[in-house]
Amino acid sequence: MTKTSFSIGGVQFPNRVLVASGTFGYGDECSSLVDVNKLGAIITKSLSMNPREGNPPTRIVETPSGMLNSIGLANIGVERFITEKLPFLETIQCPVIVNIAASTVDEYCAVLDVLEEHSRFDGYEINVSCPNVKEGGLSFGTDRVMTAEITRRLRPRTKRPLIMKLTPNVAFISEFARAVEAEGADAISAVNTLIGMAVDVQKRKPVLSTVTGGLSGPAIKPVALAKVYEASRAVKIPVIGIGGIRTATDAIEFLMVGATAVQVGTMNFVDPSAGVTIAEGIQAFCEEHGIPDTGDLVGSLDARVDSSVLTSWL
Amino acid sequence: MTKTSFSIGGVQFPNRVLVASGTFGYGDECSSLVDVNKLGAIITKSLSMNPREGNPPTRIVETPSGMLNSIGLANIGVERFITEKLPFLETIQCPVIVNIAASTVDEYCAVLDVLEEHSRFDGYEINVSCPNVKEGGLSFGTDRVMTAEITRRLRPRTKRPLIMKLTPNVAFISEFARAVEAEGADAISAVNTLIGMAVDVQKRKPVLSTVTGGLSGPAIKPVALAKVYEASRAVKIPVIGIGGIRTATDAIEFLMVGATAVQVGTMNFVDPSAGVTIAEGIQAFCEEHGIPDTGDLVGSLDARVDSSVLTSWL
Amino acid sequence: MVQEQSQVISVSEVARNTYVLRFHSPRIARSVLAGQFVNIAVADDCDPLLRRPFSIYRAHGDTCEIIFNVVGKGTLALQKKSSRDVVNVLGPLGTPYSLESEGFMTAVLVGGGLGVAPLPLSTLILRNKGKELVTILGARSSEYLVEQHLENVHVSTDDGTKGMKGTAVDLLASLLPTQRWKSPKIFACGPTGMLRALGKFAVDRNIPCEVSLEGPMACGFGICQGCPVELVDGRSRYALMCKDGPVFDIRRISL
Amino acid sequence: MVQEQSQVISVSEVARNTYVLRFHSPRIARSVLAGQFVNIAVADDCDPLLRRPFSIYRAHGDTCEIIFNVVGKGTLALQKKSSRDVVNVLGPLGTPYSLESEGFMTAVLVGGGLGVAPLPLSTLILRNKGKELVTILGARSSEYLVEQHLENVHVSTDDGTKGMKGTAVDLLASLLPTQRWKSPKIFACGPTGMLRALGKFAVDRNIPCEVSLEGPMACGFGICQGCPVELVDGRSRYALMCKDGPVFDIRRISL
Ligand SMILES: Cc1cc2nc3c(=O)[nH]c(=O)nc-3n(C[C@H](O)[C@H](O)[C@H](O)COP(=O)(O)OP(=O)(O)OC[C@H]3O[C@@H](n4cnc5c(N)ncnc54)[C@H](O)[C@@H]3O)c2cc1C
Ligand SMILES: Cc1cc2nc3c(=O)[nH]c(=O)nc-3n(C[C@H](O)[C@H](O)[C@H](O)COP(=O)(O)OP(=O)(O)OC[C@H]3O[C@@H](n4cnc5c(N)ncnc54)[C@H](O)[C@@H]3O)c2cc1C
Ligand SMILES: Cc1cc2nc3c(=O)[nH]c(=O)nc-3n(C[C@H](O)[C@H](O)[C@H](O)COP(=O)(O)O)c2cc1C
Ligand SMILES: Cc1cc2nc3c(=O)[nH]c(=O)nc-3n(C[C@H](O)[C@H](O)[C@H](O)COP(=O)(O)O)c2cc1C
Ligand code: FES
Ligand code: FES
Repeated sequence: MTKTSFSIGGVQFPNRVLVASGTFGYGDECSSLVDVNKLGAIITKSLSMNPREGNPPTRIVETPSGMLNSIGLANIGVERFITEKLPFLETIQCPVIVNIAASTVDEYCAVLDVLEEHSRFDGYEINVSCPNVKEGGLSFGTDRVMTAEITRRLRPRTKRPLIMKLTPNVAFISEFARAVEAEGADAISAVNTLIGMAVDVQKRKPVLSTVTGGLSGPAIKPVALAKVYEASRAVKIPVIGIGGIRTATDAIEFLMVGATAVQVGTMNFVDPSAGVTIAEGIQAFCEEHGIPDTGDLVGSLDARVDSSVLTSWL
Repeated sequence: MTKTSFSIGGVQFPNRVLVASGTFGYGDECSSLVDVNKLGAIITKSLSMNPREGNPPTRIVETPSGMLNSIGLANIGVERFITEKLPFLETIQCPVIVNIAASTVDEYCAVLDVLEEHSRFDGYEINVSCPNVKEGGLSFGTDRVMTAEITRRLRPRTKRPLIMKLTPNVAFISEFARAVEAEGADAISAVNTLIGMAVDVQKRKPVLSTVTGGLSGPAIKPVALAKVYEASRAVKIPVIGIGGIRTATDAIEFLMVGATAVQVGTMNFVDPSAGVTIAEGIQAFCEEHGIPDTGDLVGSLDARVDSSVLTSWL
Repeated sequence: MVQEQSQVISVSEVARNTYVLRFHSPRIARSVLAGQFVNIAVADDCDPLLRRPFSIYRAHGDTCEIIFNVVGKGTLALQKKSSRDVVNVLGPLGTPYSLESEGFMTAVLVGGGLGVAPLPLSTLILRNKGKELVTILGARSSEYLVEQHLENVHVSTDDGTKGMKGTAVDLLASLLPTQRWKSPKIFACGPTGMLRALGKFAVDRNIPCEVSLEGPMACGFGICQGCPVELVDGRSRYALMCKDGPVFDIRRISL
Repeated sequence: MVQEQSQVISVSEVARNTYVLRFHSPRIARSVLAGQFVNIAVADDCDPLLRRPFSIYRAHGDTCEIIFNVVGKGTLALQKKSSRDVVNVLGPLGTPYSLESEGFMTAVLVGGGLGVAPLPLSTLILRNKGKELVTILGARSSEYLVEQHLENVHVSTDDGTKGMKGTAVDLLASLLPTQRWKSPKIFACGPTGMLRALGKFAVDRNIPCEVSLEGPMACGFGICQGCPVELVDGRSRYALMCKDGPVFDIRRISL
């Protein structure tokens, strides 16, 4: 029997396949279709202090092997989350990571403080791909100083695992990984969506009401894999790999390049039980190859690092 | 009859669909399959001073709706290009842009100087996604100062159009666009490939010999479109849109967000006549919509810019 | 809501560019309500990636039917299916028409184009309930009309090749004064433009009206937040088309 | 090299998981040489994106045949084609076997697994040239063997279910001493491991040997530079598998 569990910051996870924020609701919506207790963890939709209505339609558009979204972080706010969703979450066994979004550093802190009062939550994932209202709306996540600052401010407020979720929309994600590690983050999630766009040529308009949106799905897997490889070689804390994971093989690719665990996002929309199927597939791969612990896959890639294209010609 | 021609830096192009560097050889290889004179221009494979053998196998791998490559800029070098390829290029009518790659700023200049001696070439596209050997192999293209420096050094050496080809692997491509505009570039090509990776889980090795490679094809179209939108709003010089263009509709999307012309890359491998088909498709779209000049499409997007996701929530 | 690996039984052309796909899906067939939809995985690979939503056209015994036009790559893939294929179906999804309500005696079913899709299932239920039934169909031209499994059908076509020349709303407007419908309620499905016109017509005359909407969806069951429908008032600014809809009371929404 | 929209004629299973796809492609059928290949667009959409290369198995009149195993999504898509479909075919591509050379009298055709693919076309040409012919096939087990359209066939299987138990190279090694082949030359196709073993065998015994290689390709006709084959000496370090190959003299390359 393969060992599938692992821990981050003292919290034990039953397996290495988590469901990504914004792609599994608050955990209750899919419970009739999938046994959520077979997931490594549920990561909730990003929560802000107050409820957010989200962006006007159109919010999603399909692209080749992917999709763009501009949900606008529609969420019920942390208070309603506690009253409406916590009761369900109390009935399940799998770990729950709450994802936090905010438009000021103070708001990140305030949301976390509310959540700290409840023992059910196993950790926090911080979505830094949010507009920093004090800086004219530029994303926190593309600014290394701000990303570090959020980590620094949150760190002393909780003993639970603090997972910083990085954006891929930067030249060198390793710089951001090092910055949050230095401020005491327990782990890194990588990556959030890539900025992308689609046009309706008949209407001569952007398809999304917000012009640009976030690209996710299998299309981005190669990019995400390269970012996770880069990030995990830069830091000692665990990196959770995200981006386009559709099959167990995809997930194993992420583990091999250095991810301690993975998250399944967009594929939940296509198959709400994708996460469970992938967790089982990783286990089957290990059994087939005589690997006693899924952790043995982590960082097991045999790569001559010096020949990376970062120092080569395309 | 729709007007399809346009000009950049005084050079006239018969239509707005060019074939991208590295995806159409030196122009002669496809001439039995496609009437190259129906293309807006041929952009050659990147040429360096000396011939380059390229990277060891494996150099390519397919990904969902895309491919990764790590060719290593295999090319015959500028001298053999002149002796072996110029004779064919003299026999065709369509404009020829020579793409230049180098590992030092001096090498860029040297290659351009050789090409300047020949009247057949209509302009230069500069591939800055090359390792800067003086800086330990970091790509010129992710360093704004180096990108500007290459432009500054090349500008006085030629009166022909100087087109700087930018990499998408940066946080804000607009900064790079402004930098090369300030140094006198005639145009910008955007984008080159996204850094990506693939793993062979059975062998536990990267598929590509260089670990990471460049992602291209329809998968990247949304990202490329967003980058072209960002770049073309930042500068006054023309931007040539590249990335995942497969159909005339894709090309029109790029024109609408602000591209003056487009390049077709990966799709040449699937259909060597893709460029011609797309050029004809753009013309048909214009005729159908009563648009007298394909140039009327350029930047014709009706977008409320302030609501871009750059200042919103994903 | 269940996910079923459904054996395709047949794909048949029932009108111009209009196909009925019949599949074996016992759990969905037995629980589906009129106006609900299924979300179907059309490809094995990554393109097209997302499922495609279709109203349930008919359900009998263990089988379901959808009706569709080929408009893009997903519907093209469905049209190419044969009895050798299996499709993964998620459903039944969404909020149905409130056909069970006591608040009306005559159901006026209005279908524009493929908006006919949810009407046969509605007809079956309404007939069992003993309601009066009027069906009003609009189509581009006669060759696109699908009139099967309906009752008391009135037809309009844009080009006048069959029935009244005009839209379904025009036809409704011309019928209304001549007919003696006892406490009517409209149940409609069709393109947004038609629903907008119909909604205005119904609200102006104070006729209750439920419409089934269409629009882009990623998940189809409420987890992606990708399908907002603007509400005219109420606590929230948006409802979700897939979960709170696709059927809405016309007075609740802004089209 | 031409690009043809080719009508599929049939797809038939000829051995376990082994299919022959026959298509109408007059210009390719008339010009193809043994060892050349075609590059076939398998999907309409973007996944799989690239064409798939296949050796020409047979060509007669206006039709061509390829033979393939279903190993992934591209070959699965091909297996599902029927006579209702059209596929876009680019070919003939690559450098063929030099069957026309005067430098040998006996052609020893060696096919490992689906390496049998280029052999029937080779057989036809060699027969017309009046060469002696020996064919040596290796397969995992008897059910995977494809022996049609060949001459003087000797068989080996990994599991011994037919012919000699062992590999095609083992079989060749056991046959060589017992047969009196006049100035033989080997023409082989098969998995890289087999070709490596065969190459060593041939070079050790000074028997000329040409092998047809397989590997990832993007374009298939020399513009992407994606298919390097390492050369043992010569001016360049690499040749292109698609253009300079897929057939190489075993002494030129390092496998
Ligand atoms: C709740 C619901 C029920 C539906 N029921 C039916 C039905 O019973 N029969 C039927 O034929 N169709 C129905 N549709 C629409 C159907 O889902 C789309 O036609 C289908 O998804 C198109 O897929 P495609 O891949 O063929 O087209 P694509 O390649 O995705 O798109 C082709 C064209 O269709 C448009 N389009 C795509 N999706 C939609 C959509 N959801 N709504 C409107 N336009 C769209 C695109 O903008 C594009 O112009 C329903 C949609 C919803 C949301
Ligand atoms: C010149 C040439 C001639 C060929 N002739 C034939 C032929 O006659 N009959 C035949 O069955 N196959 C032939 N092949 C191999 C054939 O092209 C591949 O089997 C096919 O591309 C696999 O596509 P897929 O989408 O089904 O598999 P994928 O989903 O792409 O891959 C499935 C598995 O096959 C492996 N694979 C993919 N492509 C290749 C390749 N080109 N070579 C080796 N392994 C590969 C992958 O690594 C993976 O493990 C030939 C290849 C070349 C280069
Ligand atoms: C519709 C949608 C909504 C998302 N919402 C959030 C969110 O609220 N917070 C967050 O951190 N990430 C969000 N994401 C990003 C995903 O968690 C994930 O990082 C990204 O989609 C890449 O993974 P994937 O390719 O597997 O989807 C969202 C993604 C999608 C597609
Ligand atoms: C196999 C391959 C080789 C390439 N070689 C070059 C090159 O030599 N120089 C260059 O500037 N870009 C090169 N590119 C990048 C393309 O010109 C183009 O910018 C990129 O592929 C994105 O466009 P696409 O998605 O249409 O392919 C290459 C791309 C591919 C796929
Ligand atoms: S389609 Fe996902 S919430 Fe409605
Ligand atoms: S496959 Fe493109 S050069 Fe050989």
